[in-house]
Amino acid sequence: MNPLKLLAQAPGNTVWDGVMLTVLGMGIVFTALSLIWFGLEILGRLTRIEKKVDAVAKGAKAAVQKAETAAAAPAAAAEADGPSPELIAVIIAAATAAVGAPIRLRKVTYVNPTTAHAWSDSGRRAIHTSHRPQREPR
Amino acid sequence: MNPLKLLAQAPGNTVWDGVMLTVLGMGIVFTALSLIWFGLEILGRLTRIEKKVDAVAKGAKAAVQKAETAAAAPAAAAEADGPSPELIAVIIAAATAAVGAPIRLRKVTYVNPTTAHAWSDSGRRAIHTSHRPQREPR
Amino acid sequence: MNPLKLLAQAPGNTVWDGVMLTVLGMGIVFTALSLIWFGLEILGRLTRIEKKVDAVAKGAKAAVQKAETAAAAPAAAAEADGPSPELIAVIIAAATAAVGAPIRLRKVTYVNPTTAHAWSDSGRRAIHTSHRPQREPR
Amino acid sequence: MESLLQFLNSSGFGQATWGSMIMLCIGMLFIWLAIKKGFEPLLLVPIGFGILLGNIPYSFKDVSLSVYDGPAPEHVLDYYAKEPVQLSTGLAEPWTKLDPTPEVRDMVRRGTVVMVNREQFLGYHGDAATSGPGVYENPRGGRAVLILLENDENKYPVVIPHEQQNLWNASVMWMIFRGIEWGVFPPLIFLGIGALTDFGPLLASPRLILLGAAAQLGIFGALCLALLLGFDMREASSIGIIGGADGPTAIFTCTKLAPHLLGAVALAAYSYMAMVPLIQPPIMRLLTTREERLIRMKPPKDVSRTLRVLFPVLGFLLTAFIANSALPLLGFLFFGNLLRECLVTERLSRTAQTTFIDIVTILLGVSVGAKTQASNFLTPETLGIFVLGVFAFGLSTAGGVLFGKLMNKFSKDPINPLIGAAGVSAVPMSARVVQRVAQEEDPQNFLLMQAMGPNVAGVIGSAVAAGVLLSQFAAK
Amino acid sequence: MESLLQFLNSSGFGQATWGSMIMLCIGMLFIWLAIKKGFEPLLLVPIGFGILLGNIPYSFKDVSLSVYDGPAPEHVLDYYAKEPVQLSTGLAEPWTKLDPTPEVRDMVRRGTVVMVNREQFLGYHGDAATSGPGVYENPRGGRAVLILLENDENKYPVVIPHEQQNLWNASVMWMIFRGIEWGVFPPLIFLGIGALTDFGPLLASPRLILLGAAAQLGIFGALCLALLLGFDMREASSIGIIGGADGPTAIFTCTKLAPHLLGAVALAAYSYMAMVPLIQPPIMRLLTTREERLIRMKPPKDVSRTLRVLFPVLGFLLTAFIANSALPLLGFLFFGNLLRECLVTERLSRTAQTTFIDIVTILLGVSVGAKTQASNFLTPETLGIFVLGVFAFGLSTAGGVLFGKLMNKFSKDPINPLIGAAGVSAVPMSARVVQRVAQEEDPQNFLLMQAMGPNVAGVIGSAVAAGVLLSQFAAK
Amino acid sequence: MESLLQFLNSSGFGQATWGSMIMLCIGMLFIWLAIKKGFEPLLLVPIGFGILLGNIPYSFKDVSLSVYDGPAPEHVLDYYAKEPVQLSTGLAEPWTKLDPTPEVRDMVRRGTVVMVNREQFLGYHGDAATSGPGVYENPRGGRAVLILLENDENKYPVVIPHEQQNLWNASVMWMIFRGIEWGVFPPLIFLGIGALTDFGPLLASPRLILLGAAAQLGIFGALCLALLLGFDMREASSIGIIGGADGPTAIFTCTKLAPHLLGAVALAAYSYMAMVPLIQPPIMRLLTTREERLIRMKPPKDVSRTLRVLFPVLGFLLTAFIANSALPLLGFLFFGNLLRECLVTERLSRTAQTTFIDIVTILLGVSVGAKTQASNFLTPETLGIFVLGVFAFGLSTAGGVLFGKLMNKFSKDPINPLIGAAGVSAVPMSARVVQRVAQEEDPQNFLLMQAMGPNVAGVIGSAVAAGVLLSQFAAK
Ligand code: NA
Ligand code: NA
Ligand code: NA
Repeated sequence: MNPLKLLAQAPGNTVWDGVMLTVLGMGIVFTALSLIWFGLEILGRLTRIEKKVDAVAKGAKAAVQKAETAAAAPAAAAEADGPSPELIAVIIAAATAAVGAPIRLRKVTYVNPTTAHAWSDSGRRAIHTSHRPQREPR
Repeated sequence: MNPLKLLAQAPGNTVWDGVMLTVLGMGIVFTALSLIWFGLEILGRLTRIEKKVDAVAKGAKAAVQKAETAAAAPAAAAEADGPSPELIAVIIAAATAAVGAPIRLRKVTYVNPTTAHAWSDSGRRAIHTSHRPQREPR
Repeated sequence: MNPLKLLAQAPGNTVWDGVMLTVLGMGIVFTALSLIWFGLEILGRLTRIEKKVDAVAKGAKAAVQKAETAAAAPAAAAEADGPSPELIAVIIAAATAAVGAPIRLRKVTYVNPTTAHAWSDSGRRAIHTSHRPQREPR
Repeated sequence: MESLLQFLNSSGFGQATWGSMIMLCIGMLFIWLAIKKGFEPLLLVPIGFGILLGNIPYSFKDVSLSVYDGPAPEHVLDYYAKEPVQLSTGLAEPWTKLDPTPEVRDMVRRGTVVMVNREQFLGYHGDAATSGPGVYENPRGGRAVLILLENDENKYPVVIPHEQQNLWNASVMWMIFRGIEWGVFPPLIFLGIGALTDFGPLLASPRLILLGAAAQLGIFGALCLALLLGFDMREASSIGIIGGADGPTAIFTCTKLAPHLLGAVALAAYSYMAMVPLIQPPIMRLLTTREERLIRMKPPKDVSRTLRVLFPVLGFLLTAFIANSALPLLGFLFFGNLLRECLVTERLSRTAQTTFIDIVTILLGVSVGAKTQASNFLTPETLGIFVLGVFAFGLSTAGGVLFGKLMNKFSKDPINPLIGAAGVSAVPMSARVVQRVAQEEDPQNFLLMQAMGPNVAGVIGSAVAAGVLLSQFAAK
Repeated sequence: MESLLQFLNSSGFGQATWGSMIMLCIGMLFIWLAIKKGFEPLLLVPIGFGILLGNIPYSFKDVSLSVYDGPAPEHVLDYYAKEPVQLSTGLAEPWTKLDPTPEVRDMVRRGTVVMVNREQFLGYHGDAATSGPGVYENPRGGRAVLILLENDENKYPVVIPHEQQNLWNASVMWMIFRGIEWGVFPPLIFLGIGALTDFGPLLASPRLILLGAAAQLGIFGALCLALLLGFDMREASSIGIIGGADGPTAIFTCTKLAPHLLGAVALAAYSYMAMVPLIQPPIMRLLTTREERLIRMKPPKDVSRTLRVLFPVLGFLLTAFIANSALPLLGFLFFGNLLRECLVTERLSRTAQTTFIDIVTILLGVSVGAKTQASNFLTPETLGIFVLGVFAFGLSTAGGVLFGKLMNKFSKDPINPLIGAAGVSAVPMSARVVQRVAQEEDPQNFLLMQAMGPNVAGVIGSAVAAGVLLSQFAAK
Repeated sequence: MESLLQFLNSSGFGQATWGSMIMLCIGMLFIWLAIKKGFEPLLLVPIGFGILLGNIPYSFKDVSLSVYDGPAPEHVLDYYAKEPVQLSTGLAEPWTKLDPTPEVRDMVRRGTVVMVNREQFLGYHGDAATSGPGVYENPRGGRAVLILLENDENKYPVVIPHEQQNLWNASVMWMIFRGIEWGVFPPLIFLGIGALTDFGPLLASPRLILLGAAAQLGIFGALCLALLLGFDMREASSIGIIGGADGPTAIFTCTKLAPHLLGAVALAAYSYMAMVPLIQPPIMRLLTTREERLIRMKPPKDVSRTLRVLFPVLGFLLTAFIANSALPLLGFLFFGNLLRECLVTERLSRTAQTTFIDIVTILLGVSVGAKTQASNFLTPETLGIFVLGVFAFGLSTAGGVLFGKLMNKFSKDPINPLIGAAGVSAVPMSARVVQRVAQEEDPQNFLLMQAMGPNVAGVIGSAVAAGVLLSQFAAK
């Protein structure tokens, strides 16, 4: 009933069928992933617009809060000042170890801690990094 | 065979059947929970009697131990003295936060730590408190 | 088809069959466990030979490294010096508690931490020690 | 290029219907409610995603994806001859029901007899209904239905292809749904809930357990109302159980009594549990006087360890004796609680209340969601279920509060009737609602612990009520 | 009111029998032993609660609750005509056994043929036995039995209603019991045990593994004694395996050989494992001289990592070659140990030894308990099993100690025969018993680590012995 | 003593064949690779031990041990009369295929008809092939095969004994293998992978998702090459999917299309994923110029929380609409990711990415390994699969790199074509390979985060490709 099934049921499956399937298959994979790409672009723009609206609203709020929470400012200020040199040194060392090659740090972006998921990342690493052929036997 | 099944199999199930079922159902629910109530009252009395007997036995033991462990007394004494004012302040603050409304502390009961299960309580909270419509989106 | 199945299907299963089965069964258990024993003896010798070869290789390496890492030596030396008296006291206390009888410490062997699995041991203890008839009710 | 178009035609884009598109929107709505509004996210995120999983349009003939794509039990199958067939018992007319003999079942394989699922209906919107009895195939690749003359409703039983009865062709979702259809997941969830629940407040004031009984009134009230609205007895029971304010109990009961309503009942139950702070307060205020709301209660006593250990055994024996049919629920609830309270099975209790309940929750949620279908969810019945559900919650609240007033009349120690509202269960949300309503009048009134007693009693109460309903209407 | 009484009559209160009441007390007894006396609580709390779950009286005809309420395999079913029936092969007399042809099976549905479970018996206490062959229905709603003239025992096969063969009607407990009946739970428990077990002490002194072989003597000794007492070969094997002092092995073996004894065998095995400190010391003292008990042994050597990793592979290959039938047990035991020792699968090992084993333990315990029934537990056989079980433990202890004496005679390095007692397994309880008995004589004698070798060897030894028994008597 | 010898004869020692011995060595080889060489130990240790479990020689007639010892689905069974039999439709000649009527199936029980599994082959090495049609029994206790004259290959369908269709006789490994054969384990693994995967880098540069599409070229290229080598369409598809560099996808696809190749395909997929650092760099260097490898890319932007939550829903809907047949994989992948990103189901996400995935990994690994058999693994086909697998990996890498070059041509912001190699998935190994190759040229070039985008896109891409293959060739 599905007309494409005929392909599979045809008596002489040859390499030509394979080539046809390659065209079909790569086409569908590209179609699917392109759709996600477009979807993400649209969503990205929508959320950026939303963000700006939020930012305006937050700006007003923040102005009110600023007066109230002046005491809490120094810590936040320190954070906004950018990373300290010691922190940068530590990051470079850690990244070098993880990648296994020398690294020069170009930019430090503070990641939102709610998105960092350190715990699950380490779990993920344990699963995914289990294939290091260069790992030394113990 | 179960005569009550006839109710379900009768051709004209009407609201009257529903009312009958309500009487039967609420009757059984009340019967079951009343039985638990009576059972708990009886058990409660039995365990209180047992406790008194235990207490007498322990009293004797304790007298012997008291002499031996006089050094350990101060800590226990502090516990028996009741909560310190700082502790009360902390409890009120925490309880207010949990309930979401101002609280005045009326009594502090020391809970047996073996019954407190802090770990599972927090898990339970995570499961049960997942429905807070007033929760702010992040 | 399996000739031994006949034993089970024979009409008059008597104690004699049981005795035969005992001989067969104990024979097979001893055979299986003896094979493991022999296997372990052979493996043990092989790994000991391997170890010696390794040791020679490591010896050479170590000589090179020694010069480089002289600073790290004191800690290692302390470890090689054997356990401190305090450590021995702690071990005896813990072992006595675990076994439930007085113990005199005869030898302290440093266990390779990668083989110690403290975590799983405690889990294992929780599973296996659940049968202590002398355990006091709480 | 033509191939690609053909492929897309047999894919979701070609198979999409308005119904499935609306279902996808509903799935996203519940995910949004769960994430943004905090509606029971642990259940509604999986259920919402399950709705997406279950309503992606696909070609039923080519692949097995939905929870419906797997063997149906023999007892729901009917057999009809498509043409006159010669049986050993004589000649059978076409479109008459045949006896399920081995001979007839073998004819399904040969194609002369058609097999339908008597309990799975699809609405039919078209003109084929007028063309006499026969199998009507949805031209867009959907499932075929059987149309018989005597059936003048707009619902027709679904035709089961021979291959669908082959377990090896069943879909992954069908496999996972076994845990619900065969009743295993809800008791396992209750195992975890038992291990998570502290029955201490109940043990401290045993008489308050009766409030947990009174607050089951909504179950039966909504049942009666549902009968009035034209639902049959089994459907009405499934709808009433929403008033128990207890997800696993509702899912367990509805699966046995009216599986076609499962999605709507589960969604209503969890949504209203999340909305308890909106539903209960007005009713509580309406039914109590200010004086009653101001009543302060004695703080609960301490509970001995012995009583805590004895309670799950005692509670199980008494309730299971009376409400046999709820044994799987009550048994695992009290078993979990025993594991928790006996203190010598700490590791089992911890696993039951963390990993085990999490795993089962994921699988239960996603398969409950996947059970929803446009044909059984986008119906007036679903609207009725949501209306009846809120009525049931309200009536349960009223039952608890009114019984609280009654108990207060006859009790030596005063009882604040507000705590009756906590008897609906929805642990611990409704106990907090009680606390908040009481503090509106008197900020120093501290009822949370006293309300936890009826609150956990309500879990037992609704399981017993479910047992009554199951014993009456669950055909073996 | 009348309805309420009728409901209660069909509930547990109406269906209660003396047998089920006694079973409930036995369940509570084991829960008490587990909690108050510390008898293997991780197993006996679930098993004890399972006994409660499985013995709540209910009306078998109306609801499906017990582990018995589900499809029985075709190979245990017998068919008898209730009346003279015309088959394609001729006329069949009533109450003669019929061939299980499709035709005959279809007659069960029509009610002219009765289907009985050849391996599920119910004792019958009444006068119907004299009234000739036929189906006897328990007036209190219990299961019906078939009475045939030639069967002059007091046990009758149980009649299986047609609906019970419908998987969709199976009870939750039947579903969970699949893990035991189909042999999956015990290997999964062994996976966790393998991941929890440190075979280091065994690897340090490989020759001590023989003590773990000698201490399986009780398995076969009790088997012979059971034959003497009139048990049949498969029952005797199931009883003997108690002497292996290993719960999962006993449950796995007994399920395959004599499932009707499962409850008694599991309870005996776990109870006696808890009572090892009472059972073993007198035997150990009786069979050894003071000089032998004073023997000090060299401390075990350190074991290389390579050997630890090679051992599970080697041990698996050698034992699985010899004892094929124990492959599921041995395979998962050594697989778990490899996950533990290879150090590169740490997260799998941790899950196997915590959450996974906990989940399976909960389900295994509760369903083993629920398998007990008054009709197969409150029997003289159960008494015999408990007597034979303690004999098996004692004889295994004796076997280990005596072989220890023998090894000591021929060994260069002295061997304290007491450590033979640890070969029964019951890890690590019996190794501690060895330590304690040795220290009674010489407080400075430290045998715990040396005893752990035979102790873990005993786990392998009893699995191999189980393999022998299964290969002999487990019908395929 | 004679008994002991007989026992040993029916044990593994008596039943051993060269084939099984070689399989055991292969199992040990993979365990060694996993432990000593760090080849995907979380999968290859279980698979390797599974090979040991599945290839211990045993007497097939006496015990049920392997994944093959359990019911086969009705649709793969063929029936042949052993002698002339009288059917209701007439007399049937011996060794002609019979219709699977109830009558014929009943004759299997009586022994006049033989039942064979059309899809399970055993090579036959002997002289019986010349002796005309009939059942040939392996004298060493192995499985019997049916020899028909028209079949002139060296492969014969396996005879299924009547008892094997009895679920109660199925082996433990057969039970566990249900999770794979019925397609449940791979989606559950994907649930955990979804909860473990951070799609942030992909969301930061959505256009790079196309590299994850281009790097599926190897799937189809290897498919074509496999067709050239004489594999049939379904086998070729199963081999091609190795190029997806994604274990669960390969296992899910191969199980549905060519289950007899499962062991080889899974081993090839995981081995090559471990060998990505050896396979990819030469191809990457060959296809790029030094200038291209020196290209630096802008660091990825921050991604909003809203986008992270919306992505799994959007991604699921779009891909599932197009690639229906991959819905179980894609559904659980995105479901797991939603649990992770929505932040309100933290406990479900944590369980999915730890305990749950661990449990399923253990069971999946060991049963995939146990599926290998000398008769279907020690074949020229397996050699072909390993050769085609490395070709598929290489071609996928080339596809990604070449498409990266193309994108770089048309892109405003420069794209380093090396990151195309990360599109094969093998998360996160291939992204690291990209980083390393880029730094060979320019130690300050930091491409890891940019490569993670195509890397996770490759997981989605290969699942979609699997959906295409399944929709074409998976018979319902
Ligand atoms: Na309730
Ligand atoms: Na043992
Ligand atoms: Na891929």
